[in-house]
Amino acid sequence: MKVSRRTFLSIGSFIVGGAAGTALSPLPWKLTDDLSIWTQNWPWTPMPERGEVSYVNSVCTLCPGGCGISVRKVNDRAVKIEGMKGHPVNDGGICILGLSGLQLLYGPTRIKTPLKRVGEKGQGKFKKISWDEALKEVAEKLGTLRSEGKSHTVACVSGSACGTVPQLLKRLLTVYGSPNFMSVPTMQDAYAVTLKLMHGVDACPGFDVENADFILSFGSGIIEGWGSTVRMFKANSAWQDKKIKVVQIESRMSNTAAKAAKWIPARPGSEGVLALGIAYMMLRDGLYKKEVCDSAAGFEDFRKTVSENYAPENIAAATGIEKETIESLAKEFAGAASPLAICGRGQGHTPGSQYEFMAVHALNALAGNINKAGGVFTVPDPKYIAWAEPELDETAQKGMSSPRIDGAGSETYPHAKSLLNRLPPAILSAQGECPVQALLISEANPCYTLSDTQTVKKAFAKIPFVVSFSSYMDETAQYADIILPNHAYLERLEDAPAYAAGLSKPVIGLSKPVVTPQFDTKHTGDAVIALAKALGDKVAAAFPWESYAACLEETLGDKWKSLNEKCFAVVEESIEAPLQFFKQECKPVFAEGDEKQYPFVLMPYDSIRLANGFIGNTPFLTKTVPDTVLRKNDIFVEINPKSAGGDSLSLREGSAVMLTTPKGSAKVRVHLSEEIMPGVIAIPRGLGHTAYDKYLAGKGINCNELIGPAEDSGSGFDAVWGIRAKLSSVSI
Amino acid sequence: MFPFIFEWVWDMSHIVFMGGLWYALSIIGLGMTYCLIKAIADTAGIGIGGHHHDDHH
Amino acid sequence: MDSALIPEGVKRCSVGKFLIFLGVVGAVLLWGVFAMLLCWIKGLNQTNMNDYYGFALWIWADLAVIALGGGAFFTGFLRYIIGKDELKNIINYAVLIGFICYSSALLILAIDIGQPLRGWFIFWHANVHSMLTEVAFCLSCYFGVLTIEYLPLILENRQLEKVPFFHHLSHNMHEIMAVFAATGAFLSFFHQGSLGGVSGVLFGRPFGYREGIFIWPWTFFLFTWSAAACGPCFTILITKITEKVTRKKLVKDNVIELLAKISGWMLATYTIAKILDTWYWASVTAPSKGFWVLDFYSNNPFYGPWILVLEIIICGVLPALILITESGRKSKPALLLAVILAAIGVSVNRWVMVLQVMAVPVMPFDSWYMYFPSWQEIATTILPVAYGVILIGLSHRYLPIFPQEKELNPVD
Amino acid sequence: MNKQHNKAKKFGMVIDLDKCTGCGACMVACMAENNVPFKADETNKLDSITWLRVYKLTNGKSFPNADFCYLPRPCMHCEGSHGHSPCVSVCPATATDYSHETGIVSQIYTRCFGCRYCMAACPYHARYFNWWDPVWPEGMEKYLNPNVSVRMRGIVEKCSFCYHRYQLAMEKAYYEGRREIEEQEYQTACTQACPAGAIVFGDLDNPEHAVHELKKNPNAFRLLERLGTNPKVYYISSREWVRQAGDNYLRQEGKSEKN
Repeated sequence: MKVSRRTFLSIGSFIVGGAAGTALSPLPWKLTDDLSIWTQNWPWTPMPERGEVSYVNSVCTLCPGGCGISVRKVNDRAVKIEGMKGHPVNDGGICILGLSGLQLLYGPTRIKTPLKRVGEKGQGKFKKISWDEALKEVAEKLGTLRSEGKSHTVACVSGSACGTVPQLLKRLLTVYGSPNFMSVPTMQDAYAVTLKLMHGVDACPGFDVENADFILSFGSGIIEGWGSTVRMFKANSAWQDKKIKVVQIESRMSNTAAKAAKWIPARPGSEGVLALGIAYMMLRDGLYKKEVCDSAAGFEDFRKTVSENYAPENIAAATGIEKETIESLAKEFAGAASPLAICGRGQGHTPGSQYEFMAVHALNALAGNINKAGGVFTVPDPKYIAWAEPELDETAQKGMSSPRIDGAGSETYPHAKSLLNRLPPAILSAQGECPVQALLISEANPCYTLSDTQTVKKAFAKIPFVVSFSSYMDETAQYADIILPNHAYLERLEDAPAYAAGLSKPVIGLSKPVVTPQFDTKHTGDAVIALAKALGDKVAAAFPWESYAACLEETLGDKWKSLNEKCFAVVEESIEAPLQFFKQECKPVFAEGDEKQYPFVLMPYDSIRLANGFIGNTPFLTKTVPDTVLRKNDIFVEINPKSAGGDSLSLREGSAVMLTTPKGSAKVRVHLSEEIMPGVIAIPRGLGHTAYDKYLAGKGINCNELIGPAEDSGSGFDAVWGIRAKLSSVSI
Repeated sequence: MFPFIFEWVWDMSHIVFMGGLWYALSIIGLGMTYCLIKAIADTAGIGIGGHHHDDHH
Repeated sequence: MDSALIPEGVKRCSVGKFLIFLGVVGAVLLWGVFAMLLCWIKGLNQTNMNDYYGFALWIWADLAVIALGGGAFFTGFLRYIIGKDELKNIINYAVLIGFICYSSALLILAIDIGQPLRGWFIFWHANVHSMLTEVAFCLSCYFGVLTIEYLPLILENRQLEKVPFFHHLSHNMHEIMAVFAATGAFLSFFHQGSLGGVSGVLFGRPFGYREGIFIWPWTFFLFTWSAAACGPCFTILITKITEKVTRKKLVKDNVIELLAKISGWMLATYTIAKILDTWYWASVTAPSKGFWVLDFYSNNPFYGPWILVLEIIICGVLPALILITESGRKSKPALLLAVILAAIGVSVNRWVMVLQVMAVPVMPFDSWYMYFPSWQEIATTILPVAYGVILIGLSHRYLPIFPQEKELNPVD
Repeated sequence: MNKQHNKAKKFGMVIDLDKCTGCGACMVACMAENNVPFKADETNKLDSITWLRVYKLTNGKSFPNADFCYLPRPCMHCEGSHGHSPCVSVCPATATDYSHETGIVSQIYTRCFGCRYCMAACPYHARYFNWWDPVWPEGMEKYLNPNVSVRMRGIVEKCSFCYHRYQLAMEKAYYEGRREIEEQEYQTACTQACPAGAIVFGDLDNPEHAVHELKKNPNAFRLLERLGTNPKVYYISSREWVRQAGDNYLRQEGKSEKN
């Protein structure tokens, strides 16, 4: 082809001109601009809707601390949880878990409708059913058992024993004919037994931390979530301002120990011994309140026992603490105007040994600090639940007279009201038919929180009929046959007695719905009433209320109005608490396992950034977990470098290692830390979930899988604080 | 880049920097325009620079 | 088959052989393109960069190729401004290498930014105080200049040249090439410098920070200088490699030696300046911020004093000594060693000024973090290399890149 | 009224490390307030967006003399000299700016094109890149705060001292016919949430604000003062080793320069 000069020129100018024209036209500029605007409004990047802002006050029930919250809403969406100003427990402050509560409310682990199991137990396979079907099925099952005379084989596990919903569950069991109402024990229960034994009262402990001027903490995680988190944080800040001394006794340097004026690393498990060692000094040097103690019942016996057994030289080996330290501690404690000794390990979610609790409480008693400003208070039950005694039919009476499955209240365990830790062994050791034919579970996750979870799960698998009221698909809900999902905590109206707030006066809170229920859920109170009605006769008659809301309003009576307005009420009630010293009948709890075979002591530790109870960690909380605790799905255990070099291991930071206890073994990684006593391995509590969502499941291991229960000889509670362990190399 | 964009400030930094930029751009632009126009003219046989080529490369 | 396109009087390999070559390198190129698309579509999570390594392999590659591509501006500067006429025999190739380096740099930048579709904000919403703005402006403008310098070469293709318009255009552009080259040199001095300024101005990063004059930290000048010194070395290196591959002598020794001599003196003076800078930084700048120089070279698994020795002594002093001595330049192995070392040296310098700056902990309670690129980062970094090889292959085959080729390789 | 019309403010923080418990409530309050996204695995702290990060400092001694201290690190909103903060001057697209009116270093998300030069410039690692698309599990996007825009992939974000709260407070004040806002009207989410009351926020130049006095505490220090970043976040610690850990010192400087 021949291109003439003219043709070429015209084509050339056409191309050049066209290009120039296009470039100069608005088109490319407009397109470029549009593209960049598009990147600012990608359809897959959510754009939160604007709207009217409002605040709803309520009470947080994620833990029993009883903090007031103020939830910011935009239209009908809850967008932020903040602390409620002026609330007696938290006055505007809020903890990390409370802040992230909206991730639970709107989270993927919510159970959206009633469910019926279709797979194997524990497999987590369910199908949706209607509320009518679900309630009918449960009522029928309960009706059948009752008609077969097996009403006493129905048990109930509730997260707490306080409040109207647990009491409705208990009432249901009573009129139905079963004594087996159980609650999840915490240090509150150990304290309650202590107060009963040493003062003869039914009471919760109160700690006047705001007015104390010397704090001696036996492993209590003051800023780890012990008691009511925010209140303790505020107290800790006030102590810093007032230069009030905190002494922390603990084998691992927790946050509390780091903030304390003095950290005394004592051998784990020797806290009770140390407390009595201090008592020895106080008694020897006459540093106790004679006017209070000398006249107290049992004081001479107590003095004798302590004087004979707890001289510092006798306990130095057990505690690993020198005589001088104990001496100066005793002097400082006794010399303070309002010294306060506290115990309950970490967050206090496990009861602990009676021996230790009573030893520590004895220090407060010796200091004459019971029911005094800056001391320990015996806080009476607010007693606002005063329903008419239900009428029991013959079946119910028969059922109620049969012994409890867990043995609580029996001759062996006279002090405990319930002993959840004894339930799994009772089920597994029974011959023939399972002693629990049906189990109701509300606000509790025993398949995760109880020691030796493998055994617990085995026991749960044997129970023929498990009903869960959980709002979230937790480990225990996975073992349920029927799930009757409760409204999530921000969707429901419920009383929230702040029994763990530790104030000197009882406080009742009212948790109010912040948003309307997001899913097809039902208030457990309403579900219980519906079940009772379906069971008919005397059972139904014991529940005369139309709805849970009506029940609550009637129950609260004259308190209803002010509670509804303020969300809290302080009950002006106190209780006389005469002092009596105990005879030495409790024994320390030792770590299970042979010392030779297992050279280390494994000890779980609590972190404020890891929720470890019924509520699983939220994504935000997990995000704050340091990489020295969790990396990918690997859990890190803390160990002193001195212990890491021994044997043939020579561990380095991050080394993978097999951690073995008498209960099992798991692959972990090590975090070398100078903040822990040699010979002790610390493992975080709150990881290793198998249920929930991808933001929590499969991360790390559950320490309860490696630790077995240790029944306390005094109370019968599981008082385990650790277990012996060994490390061995692992092939990767 | 242009005085009508809101970041623009009439200060020394902008004058020096953008001055340099527009100076360089102008030279490049004008140079290319010259080459193109001259090439068109040369092709059409008009001849601008006067002298004829073939003495190069 | 394509003999009509091949310049007259030179010999080229068979089409089949050439196609095999294109196919092999093209496969690597496609791998890079795939990685590039991954980065664009899925985002920069495809890389191993993180919040501690906001700048990583790509920024190093950018800085390195621009330094290595510095042969174009400096050879142009010597040829057109200083008037070293012999260099006309290598300038074409220097321009081509520069063109490849700069287009690669722009491509890598387009992958490196998190929102490529908004990349033009750097021009539109320019912050004139940012070194990166200066880089972007000068880089794009200079890339324009390189295109202008490369264009006449394309137009000199045997077939294209037959089109009168192209012939005239090419001729006219040659006529005023000195103007373009001067503009290019001006732009290059600035963007090479501002690339040095990128880490030099970071007063929050004591490892990178340098004092300076007016708004320019010393690294500004050191970068320009080192690019001028090592860029031509890279041009020589690529020329030597091309000669090896084509098994032909393409440029006369006197041309290479001239360029090597100038580079040698540039490298020598640069190395002295670099030593002075390092000494001042180690004894005055860093201590004033609380750092003892060895803090930057200890407590980590990789960066030790060896890297300083490698960069300054082995890849600075040594090649400079070789190149400034006549016997060094004349010895082929020594020359080759020197240009290789110089190219490595400038690359190590750019690595240190990007990656080590990121690695050094500044907060006393922070730690060293090491970084290893993901395969996507490596593939996208190799992509321009493959592209460059292809472009060199095509250009060498179809364009009269080496004016002395015919003379040195007479066809029977 | 002796207050000048719209007097320039210099917002800053004083964080009492003696009170800080390291609980992380500030981190979560910040994430909840500012729509910070989360991934299934956030254990790689090098790509985990935490505008406010709580660091754990250790004294380096061995058991039982070991000690540690937490240090929350928001954006320091460096003033540098005359607003020449390390990050602002390097941003090529003017996507981050130092406000001389409030002393706040802002980040314009729709302007940033993700070159990450600012991250390289910041010695505090206060800047975070969106390596991933922000994704919330289905239904969870309901809690997103409309006052803070959700950031798209490929851009840098950081602590803004909850600037939207300042805007809301100013709007409210104007609406009520006031020119100025009270100290309590504008508080960051972390300050408000801190259960230990360790964070105090306010106008560093305003004698009526608590921070004005607190920053003069003899135990007050700032991070990396020697770099000349001139940060607006002060820390207080009664422990000498903690104050020492706030900056870099040459060995021969001993421990005497700061105490």
